[in-house]
Amino acid sequence: MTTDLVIGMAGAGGDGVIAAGEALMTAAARSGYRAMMTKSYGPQIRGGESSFHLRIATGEIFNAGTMLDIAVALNWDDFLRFGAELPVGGRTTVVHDGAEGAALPLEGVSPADAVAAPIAEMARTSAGTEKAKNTVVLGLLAGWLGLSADSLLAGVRKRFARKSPEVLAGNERAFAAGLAFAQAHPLRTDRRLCETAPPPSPRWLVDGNEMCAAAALVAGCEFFGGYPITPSSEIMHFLGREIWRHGGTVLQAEDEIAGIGAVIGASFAGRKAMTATSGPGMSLKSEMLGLATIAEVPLVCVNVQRGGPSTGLPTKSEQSDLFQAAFSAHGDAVRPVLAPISVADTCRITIEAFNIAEQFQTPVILLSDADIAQRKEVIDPIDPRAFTIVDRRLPNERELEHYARFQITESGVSPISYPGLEGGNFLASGIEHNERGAPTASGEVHAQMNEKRIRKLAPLKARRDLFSIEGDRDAPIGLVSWGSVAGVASEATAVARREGIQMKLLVPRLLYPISEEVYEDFFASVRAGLVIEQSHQGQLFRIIRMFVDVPRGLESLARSGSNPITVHDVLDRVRQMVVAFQRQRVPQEEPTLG
Amino acid sequence: MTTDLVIGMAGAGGDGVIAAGEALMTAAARSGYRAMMTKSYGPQIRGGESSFHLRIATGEIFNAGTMLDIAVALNWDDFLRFGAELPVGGRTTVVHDGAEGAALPLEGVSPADAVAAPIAEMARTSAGTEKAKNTVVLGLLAGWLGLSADSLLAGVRKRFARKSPEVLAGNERAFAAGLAFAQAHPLRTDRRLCETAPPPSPRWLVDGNEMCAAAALVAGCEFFGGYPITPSSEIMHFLGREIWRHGGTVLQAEDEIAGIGAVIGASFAGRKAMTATSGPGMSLKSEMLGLATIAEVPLVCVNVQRGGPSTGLPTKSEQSDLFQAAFSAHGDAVRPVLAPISVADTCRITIEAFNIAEQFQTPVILLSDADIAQRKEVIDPIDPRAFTIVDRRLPNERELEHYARFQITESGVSPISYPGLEGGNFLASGIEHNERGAPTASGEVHAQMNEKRIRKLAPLKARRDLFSIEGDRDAPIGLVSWGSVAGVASEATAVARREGIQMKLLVPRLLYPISEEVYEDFFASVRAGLVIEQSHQGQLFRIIRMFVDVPRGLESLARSGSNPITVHDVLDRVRQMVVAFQRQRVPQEEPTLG
Amino acid sequence: MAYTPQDYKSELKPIWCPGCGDYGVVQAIYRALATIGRPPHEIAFVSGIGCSSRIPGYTTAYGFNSVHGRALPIAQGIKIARPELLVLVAGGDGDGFSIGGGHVAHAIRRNVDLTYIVMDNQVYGLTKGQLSPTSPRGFRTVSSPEGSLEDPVNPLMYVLGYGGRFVAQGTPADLSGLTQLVVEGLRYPGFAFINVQSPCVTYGSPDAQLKAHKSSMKNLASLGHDEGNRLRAMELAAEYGRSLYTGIFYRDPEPPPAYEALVAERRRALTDPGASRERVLEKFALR
Amino acid sequence: MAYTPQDYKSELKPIWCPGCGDYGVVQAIYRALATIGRPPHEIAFVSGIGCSSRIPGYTTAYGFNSVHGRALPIAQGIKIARPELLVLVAGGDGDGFSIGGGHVAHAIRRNVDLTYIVMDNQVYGLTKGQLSPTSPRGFRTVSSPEGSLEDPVNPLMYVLGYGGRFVAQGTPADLSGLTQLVVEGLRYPGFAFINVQSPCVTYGSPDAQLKAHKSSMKNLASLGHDEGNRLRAMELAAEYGRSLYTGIFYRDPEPPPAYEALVAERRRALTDPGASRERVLEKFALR
Ligand SMILES: Cc1ncc(C[n+]2csc(CCOP(=O)(O)OP(=O)(O)O)c2C)c(N)n1
Ligand SMILES: Cc1ncc(C[n+]2csc(CCOP(=O)(O)OP(=O)(O)O)c2C)c(N)n1
Ligand code: SF4
Ligand code: SF4
Ligand SMILES: [Mg+2]
Ligand SMILES: [Mg+2]
Repeated sequence: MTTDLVIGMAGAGGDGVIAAGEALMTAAARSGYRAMMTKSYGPQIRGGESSFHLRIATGEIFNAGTMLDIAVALNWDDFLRFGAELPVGGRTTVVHDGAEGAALPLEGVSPADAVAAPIAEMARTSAGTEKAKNTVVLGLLAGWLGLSADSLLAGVRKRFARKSPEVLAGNERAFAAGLAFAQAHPLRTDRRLCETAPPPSPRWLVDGNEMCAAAALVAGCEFFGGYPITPSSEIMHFLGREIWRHGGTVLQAEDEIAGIGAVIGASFAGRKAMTATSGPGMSLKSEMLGLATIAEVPLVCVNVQRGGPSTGLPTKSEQSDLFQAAFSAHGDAVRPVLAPISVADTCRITIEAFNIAEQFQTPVILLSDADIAQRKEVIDPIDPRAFTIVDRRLPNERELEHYARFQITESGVSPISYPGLEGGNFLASGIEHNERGAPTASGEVHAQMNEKRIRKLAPLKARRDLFSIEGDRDAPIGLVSWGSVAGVASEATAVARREGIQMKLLVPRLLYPISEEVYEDFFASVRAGLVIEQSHQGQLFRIIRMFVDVPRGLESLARSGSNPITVHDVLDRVRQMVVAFQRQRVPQEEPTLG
Repeated sequence: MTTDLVIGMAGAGGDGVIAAGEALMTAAARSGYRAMMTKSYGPQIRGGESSFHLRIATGEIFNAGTMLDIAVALNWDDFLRFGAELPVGGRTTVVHDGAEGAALPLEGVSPADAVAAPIAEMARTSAGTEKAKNTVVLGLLAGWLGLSADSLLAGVRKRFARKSPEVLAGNERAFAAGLAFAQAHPLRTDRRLCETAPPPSPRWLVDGNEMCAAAALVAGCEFFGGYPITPSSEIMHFLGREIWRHGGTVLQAEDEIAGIGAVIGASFAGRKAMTATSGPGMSLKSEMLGLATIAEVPLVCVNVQRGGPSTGLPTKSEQSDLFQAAFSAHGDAVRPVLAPISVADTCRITIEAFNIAEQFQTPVILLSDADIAQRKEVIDPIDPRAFTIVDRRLPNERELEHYARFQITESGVSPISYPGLEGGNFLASGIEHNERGAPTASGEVHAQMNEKRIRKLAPLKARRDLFSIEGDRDAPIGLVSWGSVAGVASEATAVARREGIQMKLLVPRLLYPISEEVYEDFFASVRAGLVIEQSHQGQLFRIIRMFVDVPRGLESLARSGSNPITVHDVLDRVRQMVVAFQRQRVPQEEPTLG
Repeated sequence: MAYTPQDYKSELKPIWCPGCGDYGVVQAIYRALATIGRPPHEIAFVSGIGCSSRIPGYTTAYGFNSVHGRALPIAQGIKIARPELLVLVAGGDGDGFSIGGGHVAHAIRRNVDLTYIVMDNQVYGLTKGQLSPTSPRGFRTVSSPEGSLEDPVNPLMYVLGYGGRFVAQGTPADLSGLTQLVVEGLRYPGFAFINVQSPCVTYGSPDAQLKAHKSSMKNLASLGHDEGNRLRAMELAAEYGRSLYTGIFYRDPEPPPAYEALVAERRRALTDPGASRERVLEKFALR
Repeated sequence: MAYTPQDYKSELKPIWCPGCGDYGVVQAIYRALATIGRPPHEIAFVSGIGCSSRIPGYTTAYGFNSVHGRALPIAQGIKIARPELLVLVAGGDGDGFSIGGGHVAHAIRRNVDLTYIVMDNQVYGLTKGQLSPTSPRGFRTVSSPEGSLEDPVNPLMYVLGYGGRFVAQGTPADLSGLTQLVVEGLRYPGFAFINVQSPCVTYGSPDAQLKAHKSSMKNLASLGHDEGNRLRAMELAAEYGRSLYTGIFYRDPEPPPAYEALVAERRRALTDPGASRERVLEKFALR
């Protein structure tokens, strides 16, 4: 029996692989398991290969896992296309279609653990069509994993309810055939999940984009302007269904510039507003982000990161847009950059993004990534009343008497009016301006305004709640990680500590501006460590160095997108560091001669 | 007598202030002086205030100076609008129009040194129009400075040659009137320039934008695509006049995106190509820069920096686009960033930009700034044959047999064909691609290609000729500065060393990628120092820190645009550092107890 | 309360060149706003960048002098967010038909109720005299010392081609006519476009100055043009650059509901009185 | 040497959905190129991003699958730099008339000799089925679950409004007709625009599929349409979305010289045989 299992499956476009994954996940969640699922597709819109990578466990899950415990290949060609995304090893049970022969085109797996199941044949015999292959697999897995057959079957029934009774009956038979096969050919017992208790209230099943969109509504978003782009479009789709009910509007603009332009307009008009895009769209929005910064217009700009540069790898996750998030537009400017680490975290961080935008009258960049955005998670219910919702600081009556929109206040935050408010009219502009909004070319005013616009963000850096720290307070080894990869670092930290290694992990949600204090405190005890992220350049590692004197032993563990960073990779490097310490300690203990 | 003099003058739009400055400069240059002149205008297109700030010296000049030795105010309102751009002090001789009264609306100047000349009246009396005020001032300055009256008068004659004989005669009389007034009211003798010998061959008079455009032609530029924007437009204007003679084309595109788009097209078609813009245009070009990076298309993109963010201060210089130059577009990418430090330097660095673009098949960002672009300098003739011109690496016959456009070579540079070349056809794309250009979503290929695209630039970092070092090799104090401000640092270094302070200065022309080795070598002896730049955030200071462990005592001396950084400011900070050293040294020399 | 033109004149002093056509345009706007009579704080006035785009700064209203070419998207965001506002948009020929040219068609097909005034001077004023998209073929400028090689944009024709429902042209040479056009544009319930031949005295061509306008302009109404005839409007618009027609080329006599009205309707249809933002998340519960 | 369509078929296997209209378009292009007979290495084929924009990858030529909406500027740069090349541009309705919409007018008024093929499927294919600018009003998609609220773009009308000199429409439902249009477009000495109704089988509306085209398409030539009549072309173009006309709407019978010809002329006029690049700097010498 096991508490934690990773399953991967791949097949051709029409094979319903993703549907099978979702069915498994739903059934698991209902029975009280936690689960996380990532999907991956070929470049085709239709008919291309697809796969899922699903982790099911009795306890909390921080990442979708890496090495598969069970690999299901509906056919080898499609399975192999996923390469490192569906990694198999000596401990993987490989399930494949016996029709393709017994040979395994994989290295390092144990043939003894392979199961050549006649999947296509069972589908044909039971349901009369190979389309039922995925249902056969559900039956197989129900049997092997010990997942509730009732629950899975209920899912199958729901899915085919709208089809003909024959199709439904065929799939029921297919499921039964799979189940029977599994019972006849049991796997190693450690492929069977330990039982769990169903949760007190139903858990939630949601992906990062849906969560981001829903959280925006909770935060008070009234306007969304955007342009479709993978892997962010679902945010617009969700809002396009929901926002109207709450008096808001979604505008599909003619391009990303117009999208953020409309958002700037709506926010200028006093509404909380958001746009969402991915890398290429972010590049196009740069100029408008600069405008929002100098005109002090609040807005949230979501970047669901994918592989770059340029069109790059549109369907793969990467964390390589951090440099851009911090530094894209010309001129001296600081725009807060936030990043959630999971689907659940996306809820809080999206709301924070709105709060920070409104409080500080600034564009905020919310850096999600394809992994978080597209992966489904089983999470505990979130109580929206736990969040404070921040609104902008309107001018009071006294301030409206001689209204100065860009008044240099102690906090740097000025009272902000909106069209319709009597006495509050002013000129917003991208040109440097004085306190009342009049254009100026004065170097003195420019310096003051630059200072004000950057100073107003200072309180952000003191927000310790935008960082989480795990592990041993005074550990000599410290990890830093962010975004979807943080879950890997988190698991690695837990494993290493169980091995007796003293270490800790810092996970910033606020990526920029850099909070010198938080990092300095964290690094105080650290002699060696890693900044772990999914990019070629190790961008957070570099940005931290800009502002913080990091420990000499701090290194970067970074890798281009679509090349998974695993718990194992992290542990490897950590263990090397521990060994290096031990070596260093020896000479230190030698008596000093001379 | 003096070897070095700084003159500033301001007046209303129609007053011909700039023309006067150019006349002075030309006359001075002909007589063998060096000179550098910056201009500044009000926001109006016509009729606004304007000013020049001119330094004339017998020896080499590295910056336009700060504090004025002679200040000419045609009227106080306009003069005062320039604030810190025309700084006056205790040693300034203030020349103003007596008609405005004797009182000086300036603090800290010595009234004894002021001259209330009846400038407008002299103009009216001699020439019959106040339009001749600037000619009167030329006469005044010819007398006071000891500049060749013949030469100045020749300039006046040339300027008015096309006007009526009356206008010409009037201006000749105005000049004579000014000259006579000056002779009747001599200034302190240290306002008179020491004589110089005329140069062996005529010196050149040129500004940074003209130089950039001309150097592009020398480098082989065949196509320019751009969109007007202050302060870069003159590059397009110059090429619009000249490039046709050399078989090239200038395209004024519909926007900056189309401008760089056409440049990418022309370069893909095998032509050396360039675009030029300023901040807002740079922001718009981000996406295309990313495309050029991944498609490995050579091009030069000039950014003549002005005050930001957004529209900011369009007519003022700033160095705040360095973060953007290095990090604008999404994804992992390194784009070389070069910056010239003067008009003369713009020649070499522009040619280098083309060479680097072509050699490494990459977009190169040439970061000029409004100061360099718009200031006129008297420079020594440059021999264009001294430059090597680099062309791109075409595929050889063997390579064309199975042509792989993006072949992963040892150097990372692949053979590049162009349409028309038989056997060389390939698919260029912004999508990640394999060696033959086929689109891919493979993480493995992506990692290899990221690595190749960044590795190919490694030789750049070893290019010591893209850095200059002045001063004492092992100095404990080290300055770093770039762009137009480097000239100030350079003069400060010379002055400090004359004071006996051991120090040195590093001036990078290659700003990104950071050459770790060059900085590490330079910093080896450095205990304290300054990175001097014209931005609020001190952007180079931060970028160096990303890659180099800087000395603890390295600080930033940075200031928003249009707030001059002076030799004095630098010396102040340097002297403080020296004092701090002395303090530190005391305890060190105390005997250690215990 | 009645408003006077003076009530819309802001405290900023225009820095246009003496004689610039834009002085007349801003006057026409002051007068038109006084005629309409909305209080200044209920007006949003958006522009891009250019000499002409300085105009919101000279007007008492909620102004937005944004970035080059992006006035229309911003204005649409404002109007959709607060349909009760009067939203004016203005800018130059370059701002509107060169860098901003991609937004015009979409503002029109969306039919957001904006009034868009282009100050068409056939040149780039603010950047000191380069070619603009409406510069005539052969026009010599600092950026085209040998003359331009391309045909000009025809703003009137483009907007008609996009399906524009209110298309007019004016000149400050006929200030009361121009004022009336702005009034009509502001009253039109949908996207209204007014091309203003607003001379650049500094860089514009001599035959595009107010004096020339006075002698060449031909009023469409007095020519008996039928505002409701789109095809005829196109034929007249085709003469852009050759004939200076003033007045309304086309006004759709049956304006459909504007975009923001459709938005409001959709909201009404979909608003679920029980829908609370707090409960949005509950959608994710497994049931 | 004679070329066959096969000579232009690249080694990349298309990954379009089975049945996608773009398969027909690329066939028509192969055939047209074979008819024209230029060797593949003298052809540049530029696109943006979208399902349709994959097409240069499937064609043997110098291909450039660039970024979304920017094919036209890149193509113009290529053609101006090397006028001897045959330059083809292709992409989707979104690529061309939404994000890239701002470039079309300028390519046309410059009249660079390009052939621009838009694969108009009234939807965003690659991003999985959102509204496109040519989607009909009310069209329901993932991004418009309640139907779109705006009028569609009319590509034919826009291009005619921009002064386009060769404007045609085809459908892969009539492959030989489409091939012929591409041939004519490639032969036309100037900017040529071909709108292809290329169905998206996955997200397109059912009445925009090949089968529907076969029954509804009306050939302009057989209707007796006069290609030289621009106003009539506009009237017919106005029916876009209601009638599926195929063939040439408008072909300027007297094409003026293309942009690159004017450029060449200017170069000839200005080239100073003594002008050497090395001596450019000497301009700066004080004389
Ligand atoms: C993105 C960007 N590109 C270029 C500029 C420079 N620029 C400012 S105004 C302008 C054009 C002005 O012409 P027009 O729009 O016709 O207005 P006008 O000044 O003639 O009224 C340009 C190119 C800019 N500010 N921003
Ligand atoms: C700057 C940018 N914005 C958005 C996208 C995402 N995107 C890719 S293709 C596309 C639209 C596809 O529609 P269309 O141009 O009609 O081509 P089709 O796929 O229908 O052939 C979009 C929005 C992108 N790649 N780049
Ligand atoms: S430059 Fe031309 S458009 Fe600009 S203010 Fe002067 S006259 Fe007006
Ligand atoms: S999604 Fe549509 S346009 Fe794209 S390949 Fe499939 S059928 Fe063709
Ligand atoms: Mg203009
Ligand atoms: Mg499409």
